[in-house]
Amino acid sequence: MAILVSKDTRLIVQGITGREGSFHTKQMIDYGTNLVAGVTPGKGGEWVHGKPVFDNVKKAVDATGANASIIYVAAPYAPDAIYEAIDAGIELIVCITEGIPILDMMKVYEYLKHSNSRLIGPNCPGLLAPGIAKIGIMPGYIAKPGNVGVVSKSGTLTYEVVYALTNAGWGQTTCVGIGGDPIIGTNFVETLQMFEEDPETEKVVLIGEIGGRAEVDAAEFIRAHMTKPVAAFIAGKSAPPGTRMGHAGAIIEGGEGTATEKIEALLSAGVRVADNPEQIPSLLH
Amino acid sequence: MAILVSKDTRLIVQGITGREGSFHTKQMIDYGTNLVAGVTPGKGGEWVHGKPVFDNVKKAVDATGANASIIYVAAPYAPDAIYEAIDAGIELIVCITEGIPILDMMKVYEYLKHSNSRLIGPNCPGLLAPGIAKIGIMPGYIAKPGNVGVVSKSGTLTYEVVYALTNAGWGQTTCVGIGGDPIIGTNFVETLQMFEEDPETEKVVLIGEIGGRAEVDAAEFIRAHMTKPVAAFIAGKSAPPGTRMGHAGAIIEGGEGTATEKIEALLSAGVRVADNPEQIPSLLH
Amino acid sequence: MNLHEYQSKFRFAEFGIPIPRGKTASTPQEAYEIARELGCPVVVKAQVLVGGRGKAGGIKVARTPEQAEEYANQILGMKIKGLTVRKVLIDPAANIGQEIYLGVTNDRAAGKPVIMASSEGGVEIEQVARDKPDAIIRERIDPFLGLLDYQTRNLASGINLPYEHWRAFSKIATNLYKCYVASDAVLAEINPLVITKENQLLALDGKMIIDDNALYRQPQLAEMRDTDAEPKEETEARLAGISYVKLNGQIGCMVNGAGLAMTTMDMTRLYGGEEIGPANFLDIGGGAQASKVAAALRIILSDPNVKSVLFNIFGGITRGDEVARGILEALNEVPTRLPMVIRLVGTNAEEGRAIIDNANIPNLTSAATLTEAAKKAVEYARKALAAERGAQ
Amino acid sequence: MNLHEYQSKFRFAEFGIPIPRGKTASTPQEAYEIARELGCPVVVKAQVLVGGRGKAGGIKVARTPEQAEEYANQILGMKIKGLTVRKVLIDPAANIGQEIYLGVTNDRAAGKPVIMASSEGGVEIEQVARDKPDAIIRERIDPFLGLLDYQTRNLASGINLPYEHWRAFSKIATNLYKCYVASDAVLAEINPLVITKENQLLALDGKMIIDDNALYRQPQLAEMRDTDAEPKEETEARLAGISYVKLNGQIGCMVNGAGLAMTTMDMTRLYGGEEIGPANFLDIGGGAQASKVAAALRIILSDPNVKSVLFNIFGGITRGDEVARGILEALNEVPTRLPMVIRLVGTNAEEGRAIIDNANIPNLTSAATLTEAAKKAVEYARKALAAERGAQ
Repeated sequence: MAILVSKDTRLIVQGITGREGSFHTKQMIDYGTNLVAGVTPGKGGEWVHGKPVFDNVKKAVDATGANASIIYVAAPYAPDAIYEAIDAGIELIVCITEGIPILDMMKVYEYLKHSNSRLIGPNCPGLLAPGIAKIGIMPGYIAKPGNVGVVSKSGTLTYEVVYALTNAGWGQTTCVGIGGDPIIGTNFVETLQMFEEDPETEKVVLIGEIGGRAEVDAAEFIRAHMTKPVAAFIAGKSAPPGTRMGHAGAIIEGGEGTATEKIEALLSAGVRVADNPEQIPSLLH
Repeated sequence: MAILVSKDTRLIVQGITGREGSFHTKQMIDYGTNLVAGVTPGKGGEWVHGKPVFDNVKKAVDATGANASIIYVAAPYAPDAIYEAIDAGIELIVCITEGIPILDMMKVYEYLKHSNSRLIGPNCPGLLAPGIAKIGIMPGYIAKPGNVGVVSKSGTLTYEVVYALTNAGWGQTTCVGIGGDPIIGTNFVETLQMFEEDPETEKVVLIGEIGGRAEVDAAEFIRAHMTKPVAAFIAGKSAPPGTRMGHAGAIIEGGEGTATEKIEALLSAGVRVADNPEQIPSLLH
Repeated sequence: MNLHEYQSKFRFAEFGIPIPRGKTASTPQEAYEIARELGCPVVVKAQVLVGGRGKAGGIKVARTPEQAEEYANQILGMKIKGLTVRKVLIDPAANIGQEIYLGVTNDRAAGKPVIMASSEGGVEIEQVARDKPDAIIRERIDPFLGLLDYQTRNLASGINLPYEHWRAFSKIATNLYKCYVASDAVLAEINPLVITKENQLLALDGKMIIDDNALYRQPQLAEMRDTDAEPKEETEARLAGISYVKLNGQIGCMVNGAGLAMTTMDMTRLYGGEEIGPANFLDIGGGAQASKVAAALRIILSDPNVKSVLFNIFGGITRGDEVARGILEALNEVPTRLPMVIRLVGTNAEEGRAIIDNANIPNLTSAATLTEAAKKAVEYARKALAAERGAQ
Repeated sequence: MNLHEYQSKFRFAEFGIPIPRGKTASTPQEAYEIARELGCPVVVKAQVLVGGRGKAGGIKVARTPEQAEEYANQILGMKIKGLTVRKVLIDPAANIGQEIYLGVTNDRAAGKPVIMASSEGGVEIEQVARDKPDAIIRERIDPFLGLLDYQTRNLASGINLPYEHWRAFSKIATNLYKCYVASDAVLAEINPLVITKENQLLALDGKMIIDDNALYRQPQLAEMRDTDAEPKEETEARLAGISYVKLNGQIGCMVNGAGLAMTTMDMTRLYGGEEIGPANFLDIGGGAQASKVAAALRIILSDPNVKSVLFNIFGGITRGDEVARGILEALNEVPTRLPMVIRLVGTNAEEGRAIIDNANIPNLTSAATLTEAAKKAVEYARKALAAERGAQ
């Protein structure tokens, strides 16, 4: 069992004929993901890695019954791709694209609220449900099936932690990279709630970073609603306040959002917080 | 018992210090409506007909617990007034204003869908629940308490029918003028459903006119869902097709929306349709 | 408010939609000059706010400037469905490959704009809509999001447009929607949008209707109103704040409220049968000030077909005695010998009727109900018609 | 991207927000001329992308053009928090009656823009926010609807603005929001917005931050970037597609991914204690092409504080042997004698480490874990520091 995906997930790739889209399509198929089709306007009728390409999402959905989509489309066109997926009734949308302007994402976010779709990302590595499906760009070999749920704002840092877990013998139910942008479709709290409700998930790992107050909200949720043990790592302890750290999300806003503040909030909610990501597996015992 | 309003309705007037707003405030108070306050920006602290005036809807709601609002604000400012009422959590909003551009109303309509507010109108005479409340501009004396529900797209034609009912001894639970504009907050079907569910309402009168297909939708709803008898009158039988009849809503669109088409739809749904509005009372027997 | 073809297309061009580089002419000489400047063949098109111009002979292809002049001479001044042609548009003739329909309007049921496209443009789109609804591809537009790129591609794909044209088509659709929004239009339509034999997309004909309620914030468009094209009584009524539409019957109706005005019309038809009916739709709006009643009366009486006048006023909040005095004042200003029936309802309606009766105007009677009023007005009109026939 | 005060205010003015009619000067002579033209008193304000200019002596009121020249001479070239002042803004001095705060930014938690106003402008708004949160009136903005008129009135009413100023204030708030949207800003702030003794509203100081991700569609704003104001290594990094921020420690870090880069920094601090820490944040992004690695290495080595270099690459989809070869190539291009530690993870990581080891570069060692790598880099830096101290 995993959260967000299952064996019934039928995935399409928006932007399947692009360089990145095509490459990761192959990776996802090889991993065993139930990838049913791709979409590239004007390339309807072509085939990529044995999968049919459609001109638009609606046609792909009509033809294949797809219920999930992953978006590899450049930032200026990504919001349109998200709207297209929402309007076609896609339930799970994962947007890998980085660099979408905040103003665009605020509109997407508002639109999403009144839809039946869930968005993961943007600017995220996607999902990896070991043994079930890989929807995104996480390298498949770093994970293995198990009972730990992982949720993270980060990319390679997630791989780091998941790899450490796997090497220490802790498999995962699902690894979710929610992205670190200021506006994201699915936040820590929503993901933690899914892990709390997922019968297979026994322990949860949260990976945060400086900026915003998502980790503080997560701590409040954990204190109030979670029965499963949570371990965490927060990146950016040594970052100077107010300095921009590459991630649009990693800005320390008005005295809020320091690593220390987040770590304290998590500790006081009973979360075990690691100083070092490689220490995470030992905190699960 | 009435639909939409009750003795718990606490009404504010947006635009209370205007000529029309002030006049009808007096009329509504005299009718016995529980009118608790008014709103006019910059006139907070004043009093109109013994009711306090606030600078904005939120302050009025905070101070009086208002849950309904009636809007007498000129067309260029009316959408803003509606948004203000929605954002302040007002449950029932009646907008009398005529002449709001369609593009503005399409946005209001979309915004309403995701709110907890119901809008009646715009460009409507409002509601009259005899013996309970008058929220709008219908002359109070034309109605009396009883068991007929009246729903109408029209203004003075509604008074005509209600007056005829009253004179013939048929009192009303509620008279609802939904307005005849192309985009309105509450349509025939929604109002019919409320009458169907209202235990006091025994019979229903529907007053329509040419343009659009609201009456055809109403007929379909009546056939499928209504157990209470419905009588109807449709204005515009003698109007030439395609001619604009003053009401923005009264345009015959692409072969749809003729009076004949509507009358046939209603007849086939078991509705008694009058040739003459003064004939309506006799159809209720 | 309807815009002429040339107004619509020039407006489209402001939004980046490709149109033929034509010009308007008000005289045959101008048409000759324009045709010479553009190079022939050209199309000479009557600019008139009504459909069916082609069938009426209002659209002709000229092979030479002389022929353009000749056709302009024929078309200018021509009457099409009662409207006089005062301008022609001279467009360079296009080599038409395919004709597409593309239009944006309001979907009342959905409360949203809708954009529609069809590969079967050029003919009556309503006909296509009736016979082959699937040949019209529709995309509803979220008024907050606007027309999305993917939707324009869905249209292109839906009408089986060759991929090479998608980009140009999407741009036109996007710009048409922008034009619709920026113009507060209720209709913005390109029909046909052609693919020329040179593989260009071109808006060959265009139509826009502007939301009258939004004209206050569209001064540039409000100025485009062609008052020549509307009956002068309607212009007069509009300026007086009265809704008026001339019809073909004999009973002049003056009513407050659009629904009640239509109902009053319907009643005259109900009791008048085939022969007698309403001469107009007229809604004087709220209140009944003497000046407005007088203006309305003047407009009604300017129609020579009118044989009797029917006032139907539901006073609502206004008092019936006030309404009665307003009408008497107006009758003083605009005297007439036509028979008139007045029906007053509302507060103090009886007092109002008493005032009317006491005025002892020989050709003015009052009625208690709409039915009675309509029957009386019909009877007067019938008598007047019979008298006329007798006189002949 | 931060805009200077003068850039922000001139931008505000384009959106109809009243600002003082000042000009910028790059020399004392220019300052003199401008002061003479505007009429004294004037305010001479350092244009530098950092707060606290006033306290640092970067803002002065001049009573005469000569004094303006003198102050400009003092301020131009001044260093404020490490940044050199290259321009001053000369504004006519205002008769300040009241100081208001007005700003638009993004409310991350709500996913919406938020506009905030306070009657206590001028001072540090963060301080007000902490001490008296109720003194800041907030209105969240629906990104589709935009800032509504009623919301601007709520702000005016909330900060107890006298009614006579509501209209002007609402217009400024509306225009500030328009400016924020049209500029793809993440912050657009007027602080203070003053009511002058002449009863005019005036944006005395302004600040804008533009969303870097949106610069592709904001060419006019992108051109405003003041590369003088940012460390030249950061400019270089930006152009190479690398995120780089200079810090004060001794360990140069090269990492792929922002989160992992911060973590690597944190590890050097964790094992380095008070004395040893990260010299920079550096995220080389996806892949590890030799050219990019070389550019990153050049930037890291340009910092004289760097005593050791730590590569931490999680290959992800990329193969470890390819990464290793990329790094060796880069080292060939940018030779250095500083001790370096490389930690490679991912597919073929072992092969990668073998390639590094076989290259037999005396100052390059590999590590299997991040912990080991961080400890080694700290140790090298500590030794280098000790050696330096010994040499002194």
